[in-house]
Amino acid sequence: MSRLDKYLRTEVFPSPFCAGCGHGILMGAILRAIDELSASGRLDFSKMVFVSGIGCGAWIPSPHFKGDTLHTLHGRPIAYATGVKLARPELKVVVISGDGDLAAIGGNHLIHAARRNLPITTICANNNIYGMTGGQVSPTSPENSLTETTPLGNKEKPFDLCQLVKACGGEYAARWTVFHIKPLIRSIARALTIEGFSFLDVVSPCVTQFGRRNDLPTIYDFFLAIKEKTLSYEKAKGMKEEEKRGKIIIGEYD
Amino acid sequence: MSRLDKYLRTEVFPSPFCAGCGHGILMGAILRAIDELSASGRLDFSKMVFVSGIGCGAWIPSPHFKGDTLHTLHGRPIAYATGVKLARPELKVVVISGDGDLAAIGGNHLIHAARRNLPITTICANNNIYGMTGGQVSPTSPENSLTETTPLGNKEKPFDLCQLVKACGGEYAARWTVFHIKPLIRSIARALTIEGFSFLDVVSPCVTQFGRRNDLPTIYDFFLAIKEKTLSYEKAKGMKEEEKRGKIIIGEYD
Amino acid sequence: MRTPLSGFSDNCGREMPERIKRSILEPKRYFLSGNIACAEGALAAGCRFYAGYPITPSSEIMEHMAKRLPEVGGVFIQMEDEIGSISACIGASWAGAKAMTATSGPGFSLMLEGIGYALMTETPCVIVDVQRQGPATGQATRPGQGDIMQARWGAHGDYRIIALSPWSVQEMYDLTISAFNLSEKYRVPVILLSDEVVAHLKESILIPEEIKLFDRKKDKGLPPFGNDLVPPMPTFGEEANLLVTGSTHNEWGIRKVQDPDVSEKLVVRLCEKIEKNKKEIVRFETFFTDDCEICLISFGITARSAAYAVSLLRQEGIKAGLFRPITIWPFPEEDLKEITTSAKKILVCEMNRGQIIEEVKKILCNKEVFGLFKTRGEAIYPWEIIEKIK
Amino acid sequence: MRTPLSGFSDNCGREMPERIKRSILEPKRYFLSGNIACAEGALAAGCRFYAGYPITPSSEIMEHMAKRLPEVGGVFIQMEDEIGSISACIGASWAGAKAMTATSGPGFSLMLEGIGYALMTETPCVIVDVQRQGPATGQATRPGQGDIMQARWGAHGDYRIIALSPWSVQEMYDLTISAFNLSEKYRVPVILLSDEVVAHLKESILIPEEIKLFDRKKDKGLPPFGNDLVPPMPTFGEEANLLVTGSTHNEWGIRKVQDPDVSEKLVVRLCEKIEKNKKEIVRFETFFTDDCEICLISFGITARSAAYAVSLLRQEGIKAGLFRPITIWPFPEEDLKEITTSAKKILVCEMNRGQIIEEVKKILCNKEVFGLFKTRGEAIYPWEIIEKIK
Amino acid sequence: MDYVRDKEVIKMEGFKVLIRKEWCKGCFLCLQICPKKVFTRGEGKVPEVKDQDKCSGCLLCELLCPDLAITVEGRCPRE
Amino acid sequence: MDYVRDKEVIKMEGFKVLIRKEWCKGCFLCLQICPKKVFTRGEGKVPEVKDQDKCSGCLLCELLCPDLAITVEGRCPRE
Amino acid sequence: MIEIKIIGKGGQGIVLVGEVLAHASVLEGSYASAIAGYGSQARGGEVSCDVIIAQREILAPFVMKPDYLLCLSFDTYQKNRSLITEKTKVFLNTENQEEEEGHFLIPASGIAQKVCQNPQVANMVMLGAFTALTKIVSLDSIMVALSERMKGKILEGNIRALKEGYQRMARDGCPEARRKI
Amino acid sequence: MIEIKIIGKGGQGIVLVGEVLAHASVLEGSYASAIAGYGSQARGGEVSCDVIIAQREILAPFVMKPDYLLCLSFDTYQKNRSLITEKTKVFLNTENQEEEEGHFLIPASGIAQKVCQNPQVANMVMLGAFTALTKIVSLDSIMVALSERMKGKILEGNIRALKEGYQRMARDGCPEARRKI
Ligand SMILES: Cc1ncc(C[n+]2csc(CCOP(=O)(O)OP(=O)(O)O)c2C)c(N)n1
Ligand SMILES: Cc1ncc(C[n+]2csc(CCOP(=O)(O)OP(=O)(O)O)c2C)c(N)n1
Ligand code: SF4
Ligand code: SF4
Ligand code: SF4
Ligand code: SF4
Ligand code: SF4
Ligand code: SF4
Ligand SMILES: [Mg+2]
Ligand SMILES: [Mg+2]
Repeated sequence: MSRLDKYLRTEVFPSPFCAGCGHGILMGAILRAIDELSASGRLDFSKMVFVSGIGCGAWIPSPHFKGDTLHTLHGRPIAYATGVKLARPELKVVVISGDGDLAAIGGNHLIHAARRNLPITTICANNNIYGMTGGQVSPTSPENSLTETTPLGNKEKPFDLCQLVKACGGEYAARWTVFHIKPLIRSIARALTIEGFSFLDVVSPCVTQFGRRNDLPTIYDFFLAIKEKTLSYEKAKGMKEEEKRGKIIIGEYD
Repeated sequence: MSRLDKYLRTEVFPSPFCAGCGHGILMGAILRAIDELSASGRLDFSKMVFVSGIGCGAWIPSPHFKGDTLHTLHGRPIAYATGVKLARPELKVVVISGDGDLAAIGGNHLIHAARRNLPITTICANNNIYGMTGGQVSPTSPENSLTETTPLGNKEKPFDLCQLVKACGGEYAARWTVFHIKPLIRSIARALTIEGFSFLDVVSPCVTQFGRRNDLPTIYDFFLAIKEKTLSYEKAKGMKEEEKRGKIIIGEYD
Repeated sequence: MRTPLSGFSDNCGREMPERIKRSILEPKRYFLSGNIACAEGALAAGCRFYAGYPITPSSEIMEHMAKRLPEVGGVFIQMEDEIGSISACIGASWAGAKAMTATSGPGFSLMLEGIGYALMTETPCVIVDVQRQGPATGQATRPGQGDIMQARWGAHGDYRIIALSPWSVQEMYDLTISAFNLSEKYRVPVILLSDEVVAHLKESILIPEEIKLFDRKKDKGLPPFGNDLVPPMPTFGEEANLLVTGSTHNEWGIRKVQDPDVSEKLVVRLCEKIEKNKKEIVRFETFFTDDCEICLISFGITARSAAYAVSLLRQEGIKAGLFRPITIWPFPEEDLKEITTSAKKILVCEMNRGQIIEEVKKILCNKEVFGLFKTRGEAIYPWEIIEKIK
Repeated sequence: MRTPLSGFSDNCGREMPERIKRSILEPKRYFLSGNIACAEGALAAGCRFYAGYPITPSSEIMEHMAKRLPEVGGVFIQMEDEIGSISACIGASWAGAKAMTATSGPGFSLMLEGIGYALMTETPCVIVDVQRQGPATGQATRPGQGDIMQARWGAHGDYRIIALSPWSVQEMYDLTISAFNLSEKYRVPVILLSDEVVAHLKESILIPEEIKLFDRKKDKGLPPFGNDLVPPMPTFGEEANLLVTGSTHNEWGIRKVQDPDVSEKLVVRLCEKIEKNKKEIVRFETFFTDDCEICLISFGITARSAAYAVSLLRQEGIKAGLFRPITIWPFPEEDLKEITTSAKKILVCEMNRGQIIEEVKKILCNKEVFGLFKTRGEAIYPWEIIEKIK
Repeated sequence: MDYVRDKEVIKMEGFKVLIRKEWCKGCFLCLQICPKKVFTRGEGKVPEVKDQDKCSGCLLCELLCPDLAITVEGRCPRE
Repeated sequence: MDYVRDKEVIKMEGFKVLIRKEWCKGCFLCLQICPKKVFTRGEGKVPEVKDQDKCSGCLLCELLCPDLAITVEGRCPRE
Repeated sequence: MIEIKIIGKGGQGIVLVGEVLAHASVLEGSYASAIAGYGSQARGGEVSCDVIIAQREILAPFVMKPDYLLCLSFDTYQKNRSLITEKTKVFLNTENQEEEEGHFLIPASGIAQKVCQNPQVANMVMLGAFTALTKIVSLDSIMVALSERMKGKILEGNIRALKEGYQRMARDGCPEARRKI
Repeated sequence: MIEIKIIGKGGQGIVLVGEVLAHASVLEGSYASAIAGYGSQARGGEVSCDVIIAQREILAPFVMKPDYLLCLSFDTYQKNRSLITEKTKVFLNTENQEEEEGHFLIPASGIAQKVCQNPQVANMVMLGAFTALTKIVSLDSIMVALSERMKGKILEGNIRALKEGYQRMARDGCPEARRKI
């Protein structure tokens, strides 16, 4: 029925995500970008491999995508993807996983893949928290946010993952929220056609674990809040650290 | 006899380093910076802990420094240092280890310590190779350099570790070669007095494993070659990627 | 420390008391989950440093520590991964803190190199492994007892370790305290091998008025890595000029990686400090073993099903008994041999495909040893044991 | 494949031949080190992917692969660590390549979670552990045999694994090929448990004209994770819509983490595919065991000292024999039992503090089993064995 | 399908908004964000299409539905 | 000691350059970099101090010796 | 020793009932254990809670032969009939189910919906009714246990439902119950 | 089976001698093994190489009772006298040591220094002399084995020293040798 059914194992739906989980929106965005590229013959879904780690975000491709999926260990999808890509360079390898997976335990593989400019696309389903394990702080949790392991608010600064990837030499890095759906799809499509390492940091609301603790109980609350929090990369360039604090910088990094 | 004897376990000398190893120069530079700060009462050697990983660089403090040293596992010194520092914040914790240790296997701890702006000083004894294990490529090996695992020349791009640390939010990052001995000592002393995460990337020749394979058989050959290769951070700022390629950018990053 | 179950004879009195301390929690009966009891036990034992990484089914320990440690002046940090967590704990231990981390199978696998380092450097610390069903990611929310042998053999090289197996919420509290005491006493990482059932089970638990604590000897001037079986362990920042290394080292911590004698001496001592103190360390519990014809051997939550099964079998006149190792490592070898003299059959019940049975077969090789294994991600229930026996 | 030592009866013929391939190296006698022979064996077996991280005493394997793989159209990558290395190998294996990594104790400890994943996902790959003296960093350049039990039990959860122990340069070549064959045949990671001595020893080695190779079945359309004991394994990019996961899964790879039946079925099958094929897998060698009164049990380099000791003891009229497991895991249990019927005493020689002896005690519990252990970072020499016996 | 290049879309009448109820989890984002107020809360746990005629074919609901439960038919493909 | 603030150094005569021979590994960097050519290769495997009088007290040899084997005495401390 | 099993579907607050019950009896000096069980489907799957209350330490915390079976949903009740033995007293959340011999039919969902305007609190109505009918623990203890788990409006709503269930049974007896305790 | 042990100090090329010797005998159809041993001190410590040459597969590659003991340094020789049995033939790199009954005193360092102008190649002089005196392998095989390990100038220098050692002994016999083979 849906336009995306051809890419889906429809039998496993509805997805296991909570009602209003942003990861579902991202799932759609990824498939739409693929659909668009396929339509113009720039991509062949059957020659794609989707690699993910452990976490809610890692469930986006596995088992939902009706293609080759490799659901690996927590933190390791990029390392597995490295093996897949090097052994079969003709395959398009896409890593889809959470912020905890890619930036906490998996941070080393991320920076090394970026340094090598490994020709894979990595999509971080970034909900600023550990969703699956019950809402602990992640390295992208905003300062002062409440989580299960920061009962008094997060005192650490979050990563700017796009900046990190660029600093390592990654070819392409961009950030969008799932609500910036059209630029997001466009950006994913661009990332998928890049020759080197391409990275997308996609802010994706976790209503259950992040929202519940931070006064954002529904996806619509995020929708309203995030609009105010975003700042375009171009604008942010000229701004001071202080001004950018707590803001979500969206756009393609250079 | 030497001015530094009070900081040394003189009984373990001569050091196990090869003749002409840059790590020995760095060892002296670190102790001189400490000596200078101690002289002015800004540091107390007996309240310092030196943490290192595995590698030739990791041997700089252990067992040579007559103080508390924690010679840990390969790649992990920063994580151990995190525990030491948090448990006893009054101690000055200094990590000294190699490029392979800190940037290859230990890369994740490095970026997370920088992100947390953990108040420790990390000194990377960067010889652009795995010295101890016999000359394999490291994530800081220059492009095209010959190593035991890149018999046709290194095809990967090296990290700019200072840029990486800054991109993560580390407070202070600077690079020098061991031949820039005076600014190096000054910079180490500065790093040791910084409140947040301070990082020094110190280019230190490995004559045996890097030099032998890359036409730099003695430390003096490095001395001559490095002088030409360095570029000040200020100058580099305005330059294009192409121009900076293969250059060693020295100075304090901002 | 625990209220002994009636009908049980246990040897829990073997603890080495040193310092009597008042409990942190008001002494009374509580209704807590195993994970919370474990965290409270750690606090009571003097744990003031926790570094960890979330993983089901252990996360509540960490979350409780995140809340409670700042309240008692301790330090909590969520590290970037489990390798970082065990590393930070070892660092904190040398800085003088009693340190703990908790995890489950996948994280435990990642910690093994670090645990080996703690063994080699004789660093006290407590690692809780709340076992879930493996291998790999397996059934993340469901119980298993598949890391028993891993706790003994998981790190490379030779060593002996201490691992305790709690079977109740009360023991999650009590044995966490014991784990710290044993760790401090023998300068060895101690593993609390729990499982998802005991961790999430909620039960009545008695917080006692006082608990017995043991703190490491900190004497300076003596070699910190020899000559005593368990040498003293000074702390960083106190002018002991400590040399701590995971390389083969002499009694002062100087690396000696080419010297066969130094290596032999060190590795042998690391093993002997546990082996020679085995009698002091080993704990177990027996239940109707005096005259038993069939002796069950089980531990953790499975042992409770076994105990219940035994009590029901006895009602039917079947002479069943239960031997429950509390220290899984070192395994109470001699005691088992002695206690099972009357038994003809031995049934080992465990939530895995046969791990402790390997140990039992070695010890009781002349008896008929058989196993009840289950890797369904469910506890072994009393009726399953009864069925197996009948 | 190997020239049997005269006086030895061995059961090496049990290999499952499938494809006969000409050697890559010109067939003749060479003088090589064990590490180089291992790398060449891998190439001969069809290995076309190597991901690794340097560590003494295994690095030469990696260095040789770095040089040779590009020559034969393969891929070499030095990863950021050992976790990355095993991960990349597993990824490459699903992309259709025969993949290998080599390491030593510390790296092996780090790989355990990944090895567990390979077990759970039934991914063929070969892991070489060139053992050095542990624990921890230990004596990095000196030999040990301390990772024997780790290879069996090191990852969390339940599984069965295959581990081979080469005792010569020739076997570093031959058994590397066997490791790939077994790995492909049973869809299981296979561990080559070498040691520093065999790795760095240089010896004459015969590269044969032809070798026998086994390649995984790649059939599409059948469930890749059931119902056969060893299901077929299609490759990425070939429209098999593969679902590979380390979570508990059904025969199509669909995650089923709450279903006890699925879990039981999967874990049992993972164990049974090794257990039920044990006869096919197990390999060992005997030396004067027919009438021996004292039977030595040893493996790897230590077994060579033992064999020599036996030959000298025989000259003195002492009825000694040697049983050498070539597959350490699964351990040749039944064969050992059979072969040692005449022996009264059993001496287990190993470069550790007693690991395989645990297995032997279980199997031969009615015999007098004693051990010669050494953790000096030196090989056990023939004269030490002779001395122990006398 | 071209999901993003809005300008190329040929405006049509009569869009059909379909909800796959078995997939919908009732987050009500569609209802909250539809610029044309096409959805209503309905009786059950999932929204209902009320004013289909008002639909402008902006696709927002389809693109943002976290459960891939909405299809807007009649939206003109690019080619 | 102030190793780096050159300007504050009070120029002195009669520096004494000492090599701790047991620590020196004979890399000869000192010899190669000494601006005043104070060192000579000598007979053995380690350099020797030839023209001590020429020494300017620049400390380069001491600071760069990879084996902490050189001490230049007479260099005036800051305080 | 009293064995109680509470069963129902995900989202019905099964585990809460069990834990509060066990906790309340601990407050009254008993030993008690509560252990949750989750069925195969994550979504809307079966949830159960085994509660054991005893005067000495509890061996296995698993309910083998329940003395009391509380069923929050009829579906799960039907799937779990095998649990029922002669001694089992069944409390069924239902209004218009066919009569079952010897069962207590508690209109918990109905009361929650109609009286409390909140279908979510049917579990509390059930718990209240169970407390009133069995008197295993006092309502006060239940309320203390409950108040350690929630606060504010939510607590109030739960207590209201609890009392509603309790008082109905205490006052009217259980009209739907076919058997007295 | 011939057991040969070569001993000396780090940097003297002990292992090279052993490996070349073993390799050469493999080239001639024998079985051979060579295994390096390093003593306690990394720097200037003792180095040894055990070589076994046989006509069938070699059991233990460790030299127990050497048939030949090649000593590149007098120090290590003195420390390792216990290795010498009645059957052991000792080749000692020395010129002016006191005479030892039954030893071959080869002035390898002297020849390396004086004739080859390179003290580094004393090991090759020794190997050449050993080859000439024992004829266990041919000089040609030694040269082939050597040429697989090095090339260019270094190879030339080594071969020169090898030949020098070989020819001296082949031509003059071993003047310092107190015993003929
Ligand atoms: C080695 C290991 N450590 C910890 C875990 C537990 N774990 C599972 S998912 C997860 C975090 C998930 O967070 P994220 O990657 O941000 O994904 P999300 O669920 O938020 O989408 C953790 C810590 C694990 N499975 N393996
Ligand atoms: C887990 C682990 N992997 C690998 C090694 C082997 N190892 C020891 S030192 C080293 C690299 C050293 O390189 P670097 O850190 O750059 O120090 P250097 O010797 O160059 O100063 C490696 C790979 C180890 N000890 N532990
Ligand atoms: S827990 Fe958060 S991330 Fe996970 S499915 Fe629910 S809303 Fe999504
Ligand atoms: S190998 Fe390189 S880094 Fe190591 S001591 Fe020698 S020169 Fe220094
Ligand atoms: S957005 Fe999708 S899941 Fe949410 S209510 Fe609308 S149709 Fe249902
Ligand atoms: S397409 Fe746009 S207007 Fe039509 S229902 Fe969806 S959101 Fe509303
Ligand atoms: S620089 Fe130092 S080590 Fe090098 S030759 Fe001079 S004194 Fe010796
Ligand atoms: S101090 Fe300067 S001038 Fe004097 S010897 Fe050293 S390098 Fe030469
Ligand atoms: Mg997340
Ligand atoms: Mg290095």
